[in-house]
Amino acid sequence: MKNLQKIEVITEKRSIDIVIEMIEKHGVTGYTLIPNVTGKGKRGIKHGDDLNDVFINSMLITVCEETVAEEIVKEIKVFLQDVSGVCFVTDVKYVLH
Amino acid sequence: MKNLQKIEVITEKRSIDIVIEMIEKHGVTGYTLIPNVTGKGKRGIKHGDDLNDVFINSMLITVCEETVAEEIVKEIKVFLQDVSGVCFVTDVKYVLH
Amino acid sequence: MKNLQKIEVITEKRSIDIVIEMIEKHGVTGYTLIPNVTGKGKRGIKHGDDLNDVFINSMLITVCEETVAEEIVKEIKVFLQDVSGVCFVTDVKYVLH
Amino acid sequence: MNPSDLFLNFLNTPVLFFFMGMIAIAIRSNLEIPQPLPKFFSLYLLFSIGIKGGMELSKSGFGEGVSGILILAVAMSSVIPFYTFFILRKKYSISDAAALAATYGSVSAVTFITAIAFLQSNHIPFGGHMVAAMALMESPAIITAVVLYKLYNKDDSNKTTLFHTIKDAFTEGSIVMIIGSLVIGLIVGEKGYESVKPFAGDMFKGILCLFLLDMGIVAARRLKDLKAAGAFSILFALLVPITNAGIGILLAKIFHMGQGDALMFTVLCASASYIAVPAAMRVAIPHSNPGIYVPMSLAITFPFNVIIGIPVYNYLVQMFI
Amino acid sequence: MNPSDLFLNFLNTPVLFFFMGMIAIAIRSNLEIPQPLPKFFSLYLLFSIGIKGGMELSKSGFGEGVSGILILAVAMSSVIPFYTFFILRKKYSISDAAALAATYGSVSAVTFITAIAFLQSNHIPFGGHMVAAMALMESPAIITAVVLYKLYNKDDSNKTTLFHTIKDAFTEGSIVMIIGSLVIGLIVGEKGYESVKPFAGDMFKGILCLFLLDMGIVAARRLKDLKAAGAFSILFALLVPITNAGIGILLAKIFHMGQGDALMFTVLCASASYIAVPAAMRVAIPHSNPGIYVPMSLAITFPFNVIIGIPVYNYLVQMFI
Amino acid sequence: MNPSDLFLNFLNTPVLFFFMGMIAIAIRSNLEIPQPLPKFFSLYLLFSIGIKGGMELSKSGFGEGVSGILILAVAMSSVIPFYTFFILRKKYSISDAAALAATYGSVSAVTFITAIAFLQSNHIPFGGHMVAAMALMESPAIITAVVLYKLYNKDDSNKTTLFHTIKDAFTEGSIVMIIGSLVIGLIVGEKGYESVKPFAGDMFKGILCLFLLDMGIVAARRLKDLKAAGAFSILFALLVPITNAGIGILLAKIFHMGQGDALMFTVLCASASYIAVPAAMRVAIPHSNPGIYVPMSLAITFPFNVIIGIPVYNYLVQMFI
Ligand SMILES: Nc1ncnc2c1ncn2[C@@H]1O[C@H](COP(=O)(O)O)[C@@H](O)[C@H]1O
Ligand SMILES: Nc1ncnc2c1ncn2[C@@H]1O[C@H](COP(=O)(O)O)[C@@H](O)[C@H]1O
Ligand SMILES: Nc1ncnc2c1ncn2[C@@H]1O[C@H](COP(=O)(O)O)[C@@H](O)[C@H]1O
Ligand code: NA
Ligand code: NA
Ligand code: NA
Repeated sequence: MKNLQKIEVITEKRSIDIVIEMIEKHGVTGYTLIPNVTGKGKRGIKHGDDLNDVFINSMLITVCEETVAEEIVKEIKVFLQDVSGVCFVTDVKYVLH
Repeated sequence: MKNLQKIEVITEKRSIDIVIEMIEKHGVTGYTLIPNVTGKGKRGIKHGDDLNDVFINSMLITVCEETVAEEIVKEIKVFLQDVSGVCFVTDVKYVLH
Repeated sequence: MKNLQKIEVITEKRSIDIVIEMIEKHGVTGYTLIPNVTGKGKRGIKHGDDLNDVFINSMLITVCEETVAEEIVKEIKVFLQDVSGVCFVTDVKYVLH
Repeated sequence: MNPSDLFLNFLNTPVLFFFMGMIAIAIRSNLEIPQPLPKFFSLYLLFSIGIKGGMELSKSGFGEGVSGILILAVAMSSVIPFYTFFILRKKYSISDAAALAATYGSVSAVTFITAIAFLQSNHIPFGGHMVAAMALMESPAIITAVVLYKLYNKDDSNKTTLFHTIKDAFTEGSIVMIIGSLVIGLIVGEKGYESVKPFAGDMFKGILCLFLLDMGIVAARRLKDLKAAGAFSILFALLVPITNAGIGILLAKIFHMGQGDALMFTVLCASASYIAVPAAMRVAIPHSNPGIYVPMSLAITFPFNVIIGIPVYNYLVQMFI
Repeated sequence: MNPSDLFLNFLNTPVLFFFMGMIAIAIRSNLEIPQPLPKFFSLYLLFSIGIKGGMELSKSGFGEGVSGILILAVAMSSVIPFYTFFILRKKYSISDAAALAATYGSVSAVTFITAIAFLQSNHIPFGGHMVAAMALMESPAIITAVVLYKLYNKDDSNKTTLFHTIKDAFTEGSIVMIIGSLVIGLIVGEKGYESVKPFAGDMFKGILCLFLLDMGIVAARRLKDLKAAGAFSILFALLVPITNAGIGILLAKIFHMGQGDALMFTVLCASASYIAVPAAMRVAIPHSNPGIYVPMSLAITFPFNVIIGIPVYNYLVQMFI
Repeated sequence: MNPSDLFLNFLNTPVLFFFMGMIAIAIRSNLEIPQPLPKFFSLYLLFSIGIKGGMELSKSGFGEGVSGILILAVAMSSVIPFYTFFILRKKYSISDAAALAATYGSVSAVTFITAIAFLQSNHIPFGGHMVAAMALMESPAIITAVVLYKLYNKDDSNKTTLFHTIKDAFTEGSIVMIIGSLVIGLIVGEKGYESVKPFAGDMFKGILCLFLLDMGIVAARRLKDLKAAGAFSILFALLVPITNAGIGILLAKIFHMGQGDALMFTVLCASASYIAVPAAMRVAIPHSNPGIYVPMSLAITFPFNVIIGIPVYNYLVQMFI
């Protein structure tokens, strides 16, 4: 079985579509989205209690092969220079689909 | 300490109860459920904007011992042949409960 | 790169603020919160269908260095002796922020 | 009624909000009614028409005409899937053909509710039993379709029994909501209804506006998914409701329905399901593809009926009945 | 009032929706009012009775009778936990006995609100001060129970002080909502109330229907959790409210309350808390088990009071007062 | 109008609920209106004022005065950012100064809606075109601020074009909601409005109460975030609205507006945005810090306008116009 990686990206809800486009461009076949998460980071607290979606995050989870993951991560790195968010990569033992 | 595994199952919201039954049958003592997640996979996009719960997923997280996890995973494999969804297994360093 | 750990804490929604205080005390720079998750554990099912927030959990995710993680985990251990909840620690390969 | 009235009827307030939702998607606005409010609104609308219909039934009673209409309703929902299934088999797999047959045999509560608002605006009365007719028409099509599927798909490994499908169809939340409210309306009658009317009755049209705004948004989004569908699907999604509406008007004439009842019956025949059927198909015919039948009913048939269908059907009903 | 009226009162519209919710669970329907709407409805109902009660108080003023009733209310909530605690000690641990004592000494806002709808249907007036009585009765029982617990459980390692518990009880969202709305109703009076009445007043009974529908669903689900409870728990959950209702009627007679006030007071005495108390117990008596006291109050006492209790208590009030 | 009336106006029902929300946070209560209901309420309020404004425009028509007011509105929103930007440059970075300039040039729909409720209570009429004025004032300030930012920040690496910003500003959900409802109100006129009035009109003030309760909670929470802000920020957040209100009253006098229109115009000038602007700034000026401009507008300017501003501006309007 190929080496699999789980990428988790947390970013502002209004920017999550950019992340989705990014991973899809690399041929990722699937992802899961937790639409509303709150949090805290360098840019202060996201209460999630606003009337628009500025103070709320979304969390994207995608599992893909290591080679693809590496390319995606490169792009997300650039993306996160401008946009609020964070990205974790973990090893996955195996995946059923 | 015993070898612990984290199983994450994402499937259509209306089928998540079957997964819960499945893991409980194997004597799993606990789980956590994120009731509403959206996503994309082989069966297209789950927008989560429908009036019924057909286009929305739930995500189940459970941590259990490796031996139990293996048995559960076998069953989920069969389950996922018919039903939309995906399942990841990762190693967990340790657990407090 | 330093050794990074992902700590996931699931506890009753009304107590999650105590966990947040705990990790912030140790200088953790960020966290993500899934405000409403349901689940089952030693203390029965949390349906999430109550009129107050007694039967619902929140899930906190934070990634930090191993040394800090160890200290946090010690405190959470004490906390979980009294309060409903569970805590998982996993290795993270890398983090972009 | 003259043709200019026909045109005016496109300008119905709730339908204009449906348009507005479609335009919002067209201009890529982020406007949306946040969930679970649209879900709640759909429950509210069922509650509203259920309790009102029950109250009216408690006044009018179940006359002979009533049971005739109810039987006709069940018959139409059972029969439509037959003829559509054999047309559909030409282009689709057995599973998809069966699912589409169920879709077009069953009914759309939202189209029905929009037609109620339309009749109210035009001050045309209709019987409370039409609400019962709607509730009764949701399931027979599903059952017929599953029977057809099981007949034609001999090597079906799916272990869901027909009984299971029937049970599911009757315990679906929306069905329980409408039947429950109808029964309660019947029990409490006009006096009981009065006390809940400011909420259950007077809010109806305003909430329908916001609900249709959301439906416009959802339908427009699904329209984008439909690109791949091809001409056959689109033609089917337009011609079948028109055909069924024609049959509906004919039957209404033969069975001497009143004008209000006739329109409601026609709308039920013409409408296609996108709530009850996908829920049932997932379990009963899991290999059917909701990416085909939901966009057809939700993004083509539903807007067609709501915008053009209802006023045109009404024009025809006014002329012939 | 004769026995046939008693029967008719079971057919109150909101209570029928409560039944409908229970039936939905019994037939395994997936019907539910999606969260957070039920949470919101409960806030709305508190807002509605609070502002109306305040407005009525601004007209009637705080007469002598009013302060008498308020003192009586606080006294009942403080005293009930004593006698129940000693009965409960026979079967339960100190923590669970104390939590149950708090549960039955405190009150259920939803039962109270259902009784308001009941009085409205029967055109029986009651005073705005009864809303204040309800708000005042939530906390004393909690305080008594915590005191009892601390007395009997010498080696309690829990560091939550009694002061903390009292503070918590008064800052609980539902208490702030009702007291805040009551005060605002008092300030703005009848003129201010008029402008919000279409929402705050006229929607009351309709929203109560949907809220009780959801409560029926929740209560029926909890009923399943109750299997393990045993006969003692069930008997307790039925006999204690009946006893407390009896005491309530007696006191109402002695203190010359009007019929409306008497029923509201009786209902408060008979009802058991399942919102304020579990929230307080988590912190004050963390070793108590919500799996015991919530199902008892929510799945037995609450349905009993709403379905049978209110009409029967009212029958007795009509006979004796 | 005499000064005692001025005082009475602080006791407006919806504003008292705003207070109640702030008090709830002060006493550390867990009271809150659960999301997404506050989001929905804000959409409802825009829908409500939009459709009503459109209906009134359909009666009054677009007279000469109307286009004058609309042009004035756009001009004010475009000009305010200039003078504020140069004051703000003294203390803030270019990005934050530009974002704050947009904030104070743009408008707050909620303040506007609270002023509508205020006028209704005082039976002062105003024109439906003021709703259009509000919709038109949201975006020009954003565009001016972005232009200023691009002029002064030569090495801006941000590739978002001005066109993109303008498009975004006009497809923002709240703008589409208000303009869409306004247009529908215009089309359906008084007759169409009647049928939705029980929901779209009569619920307005009651829902505003619960919405302002939530806004009070949110504003009080943000107040805590503001500790670090310093005297300059706080003074700015108080003096700029007062100055803009003064200019507003002056212009209203010069252009012979009616008293109702004059107050609405003044409130628009004085109010600061915390919904449209943060949404736009994220993309257009991503280095600006919402932790600065949101608390200033939401926790200082908004409460100031709602509690003190509106009655005082009205007092001045009554005196001078
Ligand atoms: N160390 C962390 N662990 C988990 N989530 C984080 C962490 N740092 C930041 N986040 C999430 O990323 C979001 C944006 O971070 P930032 O851009 O640093 O404000 C925060 O609101 C959190 O939800
Ligand atoms: N590679 C993946 N990573 C994360 N989630 C996935 C992945 N593939 C599928 N999913 C999730 O599983 C759901 C069902 O997948 P499918 O049955 O393939 O449509 C999707 O809607 C996603 O939420
Ligand atoms: N093994 C487990 N895996 C995942 N989540 C768990 C597990 N055990 C407990 N939980 C979560 O922790 C919450 C509290 O657990 P407890 O205090 O044991 O009732 C549960 O409601 C679950 O959400
Ligand atoms: Na049909
Ligand atoms: Na009691
Ligand atoms: Na302004």
